[in-house]
Amino acid sequence: MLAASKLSCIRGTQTLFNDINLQLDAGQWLYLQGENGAGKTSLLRILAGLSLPTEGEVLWQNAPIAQQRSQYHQDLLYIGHHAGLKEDLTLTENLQALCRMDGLRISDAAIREALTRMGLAKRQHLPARVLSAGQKRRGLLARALLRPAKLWILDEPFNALDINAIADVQRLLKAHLASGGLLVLTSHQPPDLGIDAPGFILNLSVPR
Amino acid sequence: MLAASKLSCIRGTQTLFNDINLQLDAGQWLYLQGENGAGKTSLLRILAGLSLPTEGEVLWQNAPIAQQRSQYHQDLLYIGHHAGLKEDLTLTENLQALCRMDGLRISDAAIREALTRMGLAKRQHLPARVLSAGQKRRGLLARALLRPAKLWILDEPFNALDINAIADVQRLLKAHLASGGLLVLTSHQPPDLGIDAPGFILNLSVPR
Amino acid sequence: MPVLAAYFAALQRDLLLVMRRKTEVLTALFFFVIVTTLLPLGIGPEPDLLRKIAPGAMWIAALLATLLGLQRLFAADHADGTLEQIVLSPEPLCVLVAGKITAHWLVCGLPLVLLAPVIGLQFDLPADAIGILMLSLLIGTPLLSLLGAIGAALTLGARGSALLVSLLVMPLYIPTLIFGAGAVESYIAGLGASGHFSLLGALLILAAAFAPWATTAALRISLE
Amino acid sequence: MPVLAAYFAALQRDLLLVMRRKTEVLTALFFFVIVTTLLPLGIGPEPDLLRKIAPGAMWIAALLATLLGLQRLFAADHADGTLEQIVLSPEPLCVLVAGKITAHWLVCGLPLVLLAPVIGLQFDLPADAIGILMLSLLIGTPLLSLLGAIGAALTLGARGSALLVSLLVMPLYIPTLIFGAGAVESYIAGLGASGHFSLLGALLILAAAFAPWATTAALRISLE
Amino acid sequence: MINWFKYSAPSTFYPLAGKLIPVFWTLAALLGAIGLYISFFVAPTDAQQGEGYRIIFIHVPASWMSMFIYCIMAFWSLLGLTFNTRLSGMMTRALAPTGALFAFLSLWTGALWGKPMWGAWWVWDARLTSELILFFLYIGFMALQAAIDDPRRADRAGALLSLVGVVNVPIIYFSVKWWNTLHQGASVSLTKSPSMATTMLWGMLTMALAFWAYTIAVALMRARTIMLEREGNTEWVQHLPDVKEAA
Ligand code: HEM
Ligand SMILES: Nc1ncnc2c1ncn2[C@@H]1O[C@H](COP(=O)(O)OP(=O)(O)OP(=O)(O)O)[C@@H](O)[C@H]1O
Ligand SMILES: Nc1ncnc2c1ncn2[C@@H]1O[C@H](COP(=O)(O)OP(=O)(O)OP(=O)(O)O)[C@@H](O)[C@H]1O
Ligand SMILES: [Mg+2]
Ligand SMILES: [Mg+2]
Repeated sequence: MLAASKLSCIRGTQTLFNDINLQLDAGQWLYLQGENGAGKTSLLRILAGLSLPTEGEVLWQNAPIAQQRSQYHQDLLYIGHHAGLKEDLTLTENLQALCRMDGLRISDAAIREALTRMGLAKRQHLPARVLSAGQKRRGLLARALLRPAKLWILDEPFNALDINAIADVQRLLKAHLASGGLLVLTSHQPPDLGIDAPGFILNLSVPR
Repeated sequence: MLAASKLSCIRGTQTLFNDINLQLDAGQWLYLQGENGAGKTSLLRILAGLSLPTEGEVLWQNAPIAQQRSQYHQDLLYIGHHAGLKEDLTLTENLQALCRMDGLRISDAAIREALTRMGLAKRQHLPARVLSAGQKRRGLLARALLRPAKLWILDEPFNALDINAIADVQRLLKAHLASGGLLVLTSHQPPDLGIDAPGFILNLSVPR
Repeated sequence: MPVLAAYFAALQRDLLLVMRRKTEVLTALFFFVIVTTLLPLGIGPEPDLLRKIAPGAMWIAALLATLLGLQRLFAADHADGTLEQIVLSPEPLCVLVAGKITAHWLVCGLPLVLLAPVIGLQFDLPADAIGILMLSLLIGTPLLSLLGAIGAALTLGARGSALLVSLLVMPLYIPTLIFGAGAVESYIAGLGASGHFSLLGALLILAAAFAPWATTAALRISLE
Repeated sequence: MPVLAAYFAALQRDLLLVMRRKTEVLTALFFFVIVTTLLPLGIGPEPDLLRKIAPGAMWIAALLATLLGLQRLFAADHADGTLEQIVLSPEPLCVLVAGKITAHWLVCGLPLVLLAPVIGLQFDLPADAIGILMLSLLIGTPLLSLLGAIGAALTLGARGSALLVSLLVMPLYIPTLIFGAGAVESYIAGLGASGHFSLLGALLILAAAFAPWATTAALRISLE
Repeated sequence: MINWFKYSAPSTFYPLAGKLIPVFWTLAALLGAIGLYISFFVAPTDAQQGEGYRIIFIHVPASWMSMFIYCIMAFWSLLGLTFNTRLSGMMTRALAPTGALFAFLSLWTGALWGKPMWGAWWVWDARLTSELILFFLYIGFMALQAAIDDPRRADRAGALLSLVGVVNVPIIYFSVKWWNTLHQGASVSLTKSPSMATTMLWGMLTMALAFWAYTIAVALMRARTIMLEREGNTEWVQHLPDVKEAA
């Protein structure tokens, strides 16, 4: 499904990584490891199509992603370092707007349920501005419950989350894998993705 | 040294906490625990004097902080959720500017050394914009090495850091306590502050 | 039509955002009012002089008011990371961009058109000239929004300084300004304004066809 | 003097930031140039008319150019969290704020003063009037920076839309505009400009004494 | 001696305001009726201006009020910033729309009057211009308050703005005056208007008093609403008879 061939990435004068080849199939995960500045975020953004690799290309279902943007974006859920919420809108409105721009029609009830599952039932009508760091992050992760997407690319999803929320998200990831989804993630807290889900660990090292 | 009497904080219609009394002396730490949205950040900002409590007051060496801002700020190092770096400046310039505005004269060599200790020797002349999330955070924490301050208030200092960096920061915290410093921090990864350093854990719970 | 749905989704989102800060609806308008108020204070209150420069000055004020709103058009979404999500939407980016541009015009352009008569009266313009002025603004302000969006998208990566946007966009605005203000002036001079209007209209059609597309390209470049 | 050191530290930091984006030094200037260039395009090329409105128009352009830079004055530092650190500095906030205001003037005000003669020549102003214009801008632009800073600080928490700053600050700018543009105009009219200058000077002294202080208060309020 | 701090606590102010509001409404209606009667039936038709001049009975009191209200707002703001009372912020906020309304009314009636008198809706006269700027100051104040969500911060920011504004109002007023007189002789001067007959003066005074009563009534009503909004969860609000009934 997701494949990458000969990816390399040069930033400034530094080669972050070179000649990375990947092949990820349904139900498999890829866990990126590496110190701060190793190039994990850079790789995830390349896989998501948000930035271009210096060399190599990313394939989705055997075709380069640049040639099938709409299809690829349909199948992709990317959650990055950013909070990614409009501070003036409530969580409900934020999610509503995102889904509608993705071409989905999601009922208010569905959104309410997703937020409830992320423990935000009481916060759904507050503007995102006043929420705590962790609540914002939870709100954003609620997208994963609303949008059917085969491939999840998550950049440090556990950041700012408390222990309960981390456990919730882990369950979510496992369920996604179990249902045949693909998962690419990075985190400094090693995730527990269940023993039976097959996957890979890719270790990036900091360029010296 | 640091004391708080009858602090309470109301946000919107919610009472985050009520009637909090604190007393922290030299060499002691206070670890704030609580779920996402419990009010940890709000409390830290009040202690730092960045926002006002709804009721109660914060005392530093037995005088309200509002009455001795300059003195209190001299003794205080606060590092919050924010990256807190100018993206266009290099780390060296960022730290230089911060120190000089704090009225300190710090030599370039001292800054270089602090950055080296945080593992950023090779990154000191890059604009902060291109650094990774963890590198930014490390750079900001280098302030702790440059500025003598009795009281450290740190909001999730381990966020975005890799394992090595977390260990480094822990060592830093221990040394600070050992030298008679005070420490208030919150984190979702329980810190190890050494067995002999006396301290308190304050548990905040989310308002329902 | 799913494409239309995406267009309206983007439009509605931006309008909702504006509504949340109720002042923003009014401020483009008041900026317009204030710039035109400064004019007599700067150059003196002689009615004849003012009447003469009013159409041009109002056009320039409209242009500046639009310009100020522009730099928020994408920069805000860029800063909080929502732009990434918009770019990753399966719907055509061009359509979403068009929705955002429409919202910008509804908030920053249309109110100016509606307020123009009041300002025109302050400068003692004759009623029919005011009509022409409104019409020229009605065709011209969408043009300003469309062209400005390209500049706003281009300067994103450069951490969109308001001034840089202005710098890029101003040259593009010049034809609009010349034909827009020219329409009113040549009407007042008794020469008729239809020539100017057809040129303005042609520009608008051209811009409506190409600007969203160019903006999309610029966005992709800025985001790398 | 430690206080002076803090003042220069803040000043130097902001200048360094501007130097990093070399365009920013130039853009206030270019905005000024472009607005004054649009003027003949908007209101027509008659030299007499243009000469008449030139001083006022240049003053308004200078005012708008300053205004555009203003909203970045604190908002940028607020967004990336560095403002918190500035507020937590042991040095008096007032002094740091004064340093930032000075930097704003050096970047957005001073270049306009230096460029004014060129634009003045374009509008065919006589040489001595240009001298008066420069002098009036030299006294007036720091005033604009000082007053503007209050507005910039007040709108911080309000997700500082550029337009809101303008709305708050414009009324405060009016006396400066009147005396500044008035100085040139009454000089040209043969009435002498010394009255205007002494008023401008008095305003400047007043503002220099109180504006940094009011700005500091506003900052503290905005950050709560 | 009256304990002012006691009355500035919302919990005491709320019921007090509740009692005062009907009083001021009645006063406003009575005075308004008398004022209108004087202006339409008692005051004689003007020799030069015909019946149109009667707009003065709205125009002048409205202009007065617009200026007064700004000063009162500044006064409350000063109180608020020095004593940190919650009430003053609410009062300032409650007064602003009324002030803006009167400024607008002054502009509107003036413009309506200007067309027959001067042949133009608007001239750039000093007094007109400074009234317009005053209107902008009001708008700026309200825009700022609306743009800040935290009510306490909005109050304090608004207080600072209105103080800065009130320092500037005289500066603005005199600069505008000077600007105008330097450029042209007073082609239109309001002070040259016919010397006022005593009845006219009475009419205007009565109308001004009516506007005062109206302002107070409306401001108290708004302040009460703001109070309920802000203090909805406090004990004294929960114990209000109206709130208890609703629950
Ligand atoms: C939009 C246009 C106008 C505005 C903004 C305006 C504004 C004002 C203001 C602010 C005042 C109060 C001044 C004071 O008491 O010191 C005032 C008073 C007055 N206005 Fe107007 N005015 C306008 C048009 C007119 C017109 C057209 C007339 C009639 C020719 C007029 C006649 C008067 C008179 C007679 C007074 C009372 C003068 C006095 O007591 O000193 N105004 N106006
Ligand atoms: N222009 C440049 N010149 C030199 N180095 C650069 C440049 N741009 C980026 N880099 C380096 O590239 C790396 C980017 O790392 P990236 O953000 O992908 O790291 P990461 O693995 O996600 O780290 P973290 O765990 O901290 O999030 C950093 O080491 C950064 O210093
Ligand atoms: N205006 C408001 N109305 C209602 N609730 C509010 C308002 N402002 C803030 N809150 C609530 O106050 C809390 C603020 O929490 P704070 O940021 O202090 O949390 P935290 O303990 O630091 O959480 P985290 O671990 O996620 O960083 C949140 O629960 C937020 O929803
Ligand atoms: Mg990263
Ligand atoms: Mg927090």
